[in-house]
Amino acid sequence: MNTEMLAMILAGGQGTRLGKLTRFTAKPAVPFGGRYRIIDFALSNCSNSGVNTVGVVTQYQPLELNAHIQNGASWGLAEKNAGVTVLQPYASSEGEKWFQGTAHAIYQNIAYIDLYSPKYVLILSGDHIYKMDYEAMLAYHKAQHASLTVGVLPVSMDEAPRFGIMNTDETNRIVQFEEKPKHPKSNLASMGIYIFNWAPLKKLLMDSYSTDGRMEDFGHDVIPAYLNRNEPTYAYAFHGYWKDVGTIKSLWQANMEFLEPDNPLDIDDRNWRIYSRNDALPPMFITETAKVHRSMVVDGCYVAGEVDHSVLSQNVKIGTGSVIKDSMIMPNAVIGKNVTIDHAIVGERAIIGDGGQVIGSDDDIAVVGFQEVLGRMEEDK
Amino acid sequence: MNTEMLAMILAGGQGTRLGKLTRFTAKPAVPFGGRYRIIDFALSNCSNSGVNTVGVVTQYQPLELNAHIQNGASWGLAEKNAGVTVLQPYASSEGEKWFQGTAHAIYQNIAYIDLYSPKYVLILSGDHIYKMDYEAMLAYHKAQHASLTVGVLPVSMDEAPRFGIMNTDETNRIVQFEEKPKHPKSNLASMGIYIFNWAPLKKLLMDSYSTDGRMEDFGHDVIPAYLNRNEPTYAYAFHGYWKDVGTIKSLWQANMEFLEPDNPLDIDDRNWRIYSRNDALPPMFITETAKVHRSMVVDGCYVAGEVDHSVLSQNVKIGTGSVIKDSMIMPNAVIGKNVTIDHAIVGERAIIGDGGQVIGSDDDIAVVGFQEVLGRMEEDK
Amino acid sequence: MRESEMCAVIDLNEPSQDLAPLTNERPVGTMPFAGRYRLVDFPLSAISNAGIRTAGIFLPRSSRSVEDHIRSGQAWDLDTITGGVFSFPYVATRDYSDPVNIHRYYDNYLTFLIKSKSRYVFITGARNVSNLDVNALLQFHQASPNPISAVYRSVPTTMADPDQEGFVLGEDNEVIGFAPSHELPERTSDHTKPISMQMYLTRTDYLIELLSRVQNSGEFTRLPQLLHEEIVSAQANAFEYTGYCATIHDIQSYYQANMDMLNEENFHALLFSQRAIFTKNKNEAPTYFAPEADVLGSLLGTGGQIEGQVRHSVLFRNVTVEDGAHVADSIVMQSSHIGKNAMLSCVIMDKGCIVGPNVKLQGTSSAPIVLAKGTTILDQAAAEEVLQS
Amino acid sequence: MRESEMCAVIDLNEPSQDLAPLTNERPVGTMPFAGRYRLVDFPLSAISNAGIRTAGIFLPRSSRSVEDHIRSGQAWDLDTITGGVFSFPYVATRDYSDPVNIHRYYDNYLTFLIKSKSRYVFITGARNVSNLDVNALLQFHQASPNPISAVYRSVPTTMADPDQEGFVLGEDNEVIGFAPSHELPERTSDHTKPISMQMYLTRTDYLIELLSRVQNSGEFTRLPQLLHEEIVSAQANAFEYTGYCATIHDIQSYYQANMDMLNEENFHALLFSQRAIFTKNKNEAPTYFAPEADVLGSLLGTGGQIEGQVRHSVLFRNVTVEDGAHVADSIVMQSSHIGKNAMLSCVIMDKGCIVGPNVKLQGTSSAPIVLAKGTTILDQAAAEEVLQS
Repeated sequence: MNTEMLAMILAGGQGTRLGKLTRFTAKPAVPFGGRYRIIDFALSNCSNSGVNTVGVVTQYQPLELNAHIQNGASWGLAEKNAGVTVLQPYASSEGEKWFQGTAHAIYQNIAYIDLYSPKYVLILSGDHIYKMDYEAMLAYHKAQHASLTVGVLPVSMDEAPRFGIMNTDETNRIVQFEEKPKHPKSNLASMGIYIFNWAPLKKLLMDSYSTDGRMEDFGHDVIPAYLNRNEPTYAYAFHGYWKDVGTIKSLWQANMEFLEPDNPLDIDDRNWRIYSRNDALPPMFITETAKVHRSMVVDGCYVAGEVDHSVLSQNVKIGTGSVIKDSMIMPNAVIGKNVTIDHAIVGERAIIGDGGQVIGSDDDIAVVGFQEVLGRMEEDK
Repeated sequence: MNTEMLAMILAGGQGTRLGKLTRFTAKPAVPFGGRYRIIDFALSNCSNSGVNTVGVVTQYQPLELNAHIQNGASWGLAEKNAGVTVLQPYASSEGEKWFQGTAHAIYQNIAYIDLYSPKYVLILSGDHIYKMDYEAMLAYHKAQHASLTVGVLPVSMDEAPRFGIMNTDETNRIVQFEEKPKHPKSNLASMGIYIFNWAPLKKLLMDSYSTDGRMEDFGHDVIPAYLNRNEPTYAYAFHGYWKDVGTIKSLWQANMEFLEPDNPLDIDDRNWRIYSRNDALPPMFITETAKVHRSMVVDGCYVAGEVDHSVLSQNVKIGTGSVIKDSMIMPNAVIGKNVTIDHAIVGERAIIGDGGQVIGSDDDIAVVGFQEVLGRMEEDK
Repeated sequence: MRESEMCAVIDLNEPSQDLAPLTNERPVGTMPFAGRYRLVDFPLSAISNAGIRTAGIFLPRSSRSVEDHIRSGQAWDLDTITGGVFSFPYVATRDYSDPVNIHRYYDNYLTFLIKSKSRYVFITGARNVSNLDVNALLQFHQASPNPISAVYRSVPTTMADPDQEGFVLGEDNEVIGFAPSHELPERTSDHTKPISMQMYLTRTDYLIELLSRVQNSGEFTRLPQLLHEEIVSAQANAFEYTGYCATIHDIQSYYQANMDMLNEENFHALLFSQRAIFTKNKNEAPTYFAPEADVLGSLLGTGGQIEGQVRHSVLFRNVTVEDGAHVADSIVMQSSHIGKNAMLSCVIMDKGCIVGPNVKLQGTSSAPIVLAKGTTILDQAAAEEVLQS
Repeated sequence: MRESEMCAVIDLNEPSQDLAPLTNERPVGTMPFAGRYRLVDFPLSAISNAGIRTAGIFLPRSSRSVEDHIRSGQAWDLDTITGGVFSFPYVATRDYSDPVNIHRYYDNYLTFLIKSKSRYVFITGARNVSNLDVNALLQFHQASPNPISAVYRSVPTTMADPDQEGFVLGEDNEVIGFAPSHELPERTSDHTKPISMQMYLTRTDYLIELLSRVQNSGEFTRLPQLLHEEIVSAQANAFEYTGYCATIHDIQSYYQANMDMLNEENFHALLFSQRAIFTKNKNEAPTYFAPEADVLGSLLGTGGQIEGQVRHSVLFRNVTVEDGAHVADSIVMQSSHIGKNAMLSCVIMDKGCIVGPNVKLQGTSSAPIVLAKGTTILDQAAAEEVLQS
């Protein structure tokens, strides 16, 4: 087997900042935009970029993520000598292997990567919403004769202190990396997307673990080492829509932005589709008592109430007299009658009983957790 | 989702008794009979018995096992709301989960099992060679109104002290379980195959882990507890060919038995096929200098030497002048010229250089490990 | 092995002339239905839900749409190594005075039945839209005395189409004859008549023997006719199906069945029961309801863009309803586009139709206007032209 | 998106009359080859190895064996969501004086090409058995001046079939004409002639335009003929294929190509190269060599039972050679059975043939005996009968 570039999606995070939404699932399996889960974006980008061998590294509550990914066929990634492999911790004759950081997770999966003898390894995060052509980034990587290319996003100088910032020379070569600099010298924020030449990265990791200098994290350990050793390390600027949805606030915001008709994510673009697993669901049913505006609705929804500026996911039920406003409702949630939901995220399989109220604000998004039950339903045939 | 009976295959063992053959792979992924891996028997039995939801529990070197199983389609087990899921250790908000024993492995995967709400759970081992109809065993379990049915094999009284022995009353109800009794009262050896009613088993496991009485192992903890509590526990006798291939000797023996024309395993029976993953390989090539007798040969083999009473697996090459006798050669092994192999198992991707000798005896089977290289090849176009 | 307990034959050669122009390029079996489905999804899902993994599809003349839809059969678990979809080419126009063709006709069925290695075979078409529990039918059959079972439903006399064929039932509820509905006696208990659903279940070896017998006789009788005769002569056990069912035989019945799905009870009975209806999957974005969207009492597929008013209609995927448009009591198939301020009432738009701004099309529920696939109507003059042709 | 860089058209309408009875129920494209394959596996694997995920298969008259073999296309990764196998029904016997049929003929190709959204299209048949690197052809095409490229191989003059068609090449290696091999000038440098492999590569939009032009002209020219004319008028770039290739056009060439695979060099070049040949998978047990088995210089499939002597032969899967039987220089297809002490030499047995004990069948390498599918010869008298018929 021989694959030019293999992708490793780091989907291991527990996503504690997403609180109740990730108590029983890994962050990349969190629903987004009515029809998707967060990891669909990275997987679809891989598929559309012709990267058809993908390892998904996870160690936290993998059941739903596994059931979602299956063999990768939903993203066109189930080919012979390629495909999606979910990589979990395992025991070897040297002992049990947990992942201690981004770079350590790659180190622990060297045997998997070597199965495909890739020339390049693309490192991705499983919790970003964006559309990006990794093939174009690889072409850039080759043109620069780089050993490492880092995907960067130009941000405003105001925001720059919140990010890892890459300072580059006039050829885009990275000369310095600063984690959350108080006085940033550049506005190029690391997206956590890397293309490495596999051979030198593998050597670096193996050397580091055979000595004391363990490289656990790409940002903290590996990039500084590359700069130190004067490895050709370049920045590749991405200019499209990109959102880290690692917090309740940013997840809510990204869903609200998704509702904008001119959202730069352009989900309808048939030349860069976002794929997802498809369930067998009936079409959406909008009853005689419904009102739906400025909203996204999908298969399996049953809407008898009012939905305004909100995202409804698959199989959501909204009872009569209820009002859903500026909210994101996750799959299989059931909202009773005369419920008010405003500035909220309602988790998968949650149940909001009749007359319930879930009201947040711009600064404090209300959250109902996975399978959480609030109040009770009236008897109803 | 609702599945009547779900199977859990315990494939976690490192198989240390198989030594060099399992250094880089889990025991159930060890090749058998030229075309198969050990776990193919349990998976094919499930498929043929109509058990189409299967969890494979593993924690040791899962890469090859994962690549072999993929989505289960090779065994007809890739249906909607069913299928094969490889279950590895993972972290939850309560901490990291390794499997400490057979019953503990089930306990750790309760969330997976509950996805399918099965009425019955079938527990299997991934390292036995046999053909068994689990549907018939389930029918027996129901007819007896059992809470637990244990698959047992009648062995000779001489052998009985080597096994876990079930003592039964005249209705086949198990009244006593003795682990390797010096003076056995019965010849019914446990095969490590159980059908449990899921609800009471789940309760027992959860109760045991919420107190101090942790149930780690089925034989050691769970069966005694069932007998103590007077749960209806029955023995179901199996009368066909059955072989535990947990040691080098027994693995070699099972392969030699596989060569017997009247082998009771009856691999050719088209009503109970043993499925496996199929690779794209050319037909076997038997050259002008070959001699092949009393042997099994498969796709991708190239035979220029003599093969007598041996099993050749996929893509094995045997050079001119070599003699392979009473041996099992695993996939992708390359045997040079003028090599002698006798009473041996040659591991996957091993290379035996020209003139090499690998000679064992009935009592001491010689083993060449996975990817092991002995000697070197002459230059050859 | 459960997989081979039953196999299924789906015969898509069903009368379609009264459904033109919707059936110009497709058989009845691939007509779009209820915003998401094709009619053949119902028999395919019924057999899938019953654990059947081997199906023979007897193709109609326009087979492209059938093959495009079913493909490997994966959506219905019909792509496993132990089963599969086997399609048989259209044969109806061959010359059946030629003994070779007669022989081949039966051989197609026999080959499939023998290869299926099944004990029972379920035979159905696609035009009777229903959600049948095939396992219940099997259990009924196994408990019944006669070698073949036939499915019917009880239709209130007032609702029965006079030409639809029904069963004359004997004392033990066995089929003793056929008659068009208007000739059948009403069952006094509930004022209904037993109408055939053209679905049958029998032992595979029984059907093999029947087909071989006819094949060797040299006579030529098509399978539907053969079964027709057989269920009377063998006094088939009559199995009553009690769920929602509609027979799609003309534009009016097709229109009505779609409108039926806007009734919640029918919708749940057919589409949201224990036995899910599976269909070919499509990756579409969610449907966007614009600020001025006003949708009531309707079914919608994904990928839509709704800016106007929609009332009591069925919209398939990727439909655009522009600002100010009104769509009422209509069926709008995939990728159709309705322009600004257009007014549609009782219209059936096939796939990829375009109605321009301000165009008015007003049908009636008994005679809906039908736009054939790809029709483009840019202004009212064009509309008049289309309506008159 | 790499997936849509290229699509492929495989046209299985190839001359088969000289291959009877092996082609009685199958086209050339599904003839079994080399103990494991069907001829169509070679073009399918070539496109799969080049990353092509969208293929149009133009079906021949007997399409059952093609559909049974290809199914969803999974074995060649042709079942992904971004691609697929699209099969087009047999159309050769339609009446092409009817403008509707002419229009449809081109529509089939055009629909496929437009839906493929590809930049390039590779067009091939199945009878030229080879292991072509389609990506190398694409690179060659992209670096060449003319809008279409055509593949040829150099055949030594002494080996060239006089009727096979070759290229007349211009100074820059462009195709300027066609001629049967015997009329072609020999290339003096290596005493070979450039023989056409009937494989082409062109831009998809170029082919779409060509087909639309012909469609609109109202004239009828089949695609192979059209390409034939086009590569001369467009002066196609000629791409030389240098690997193993055999053209299967009659029994003798079919027999010889199989025998060629017993030569290790050919075997490795065609079947064991970097570009693997994929085929439909079958679960078979290993082949058992009994104590008295005596096999030399042969290829064997799995599932076999070998008790007798096999020399220089090609055996497919599930073949039984009983004790004392001798099989030499023969091709024995799937599920055939050779009885005790039977003697076969230069015989081609199609699938499921049975040769009884002690039967002797002796062909020659230039005129092998061919047993049609399912032939049973229980004794020598029956053998004589078969040979004389």
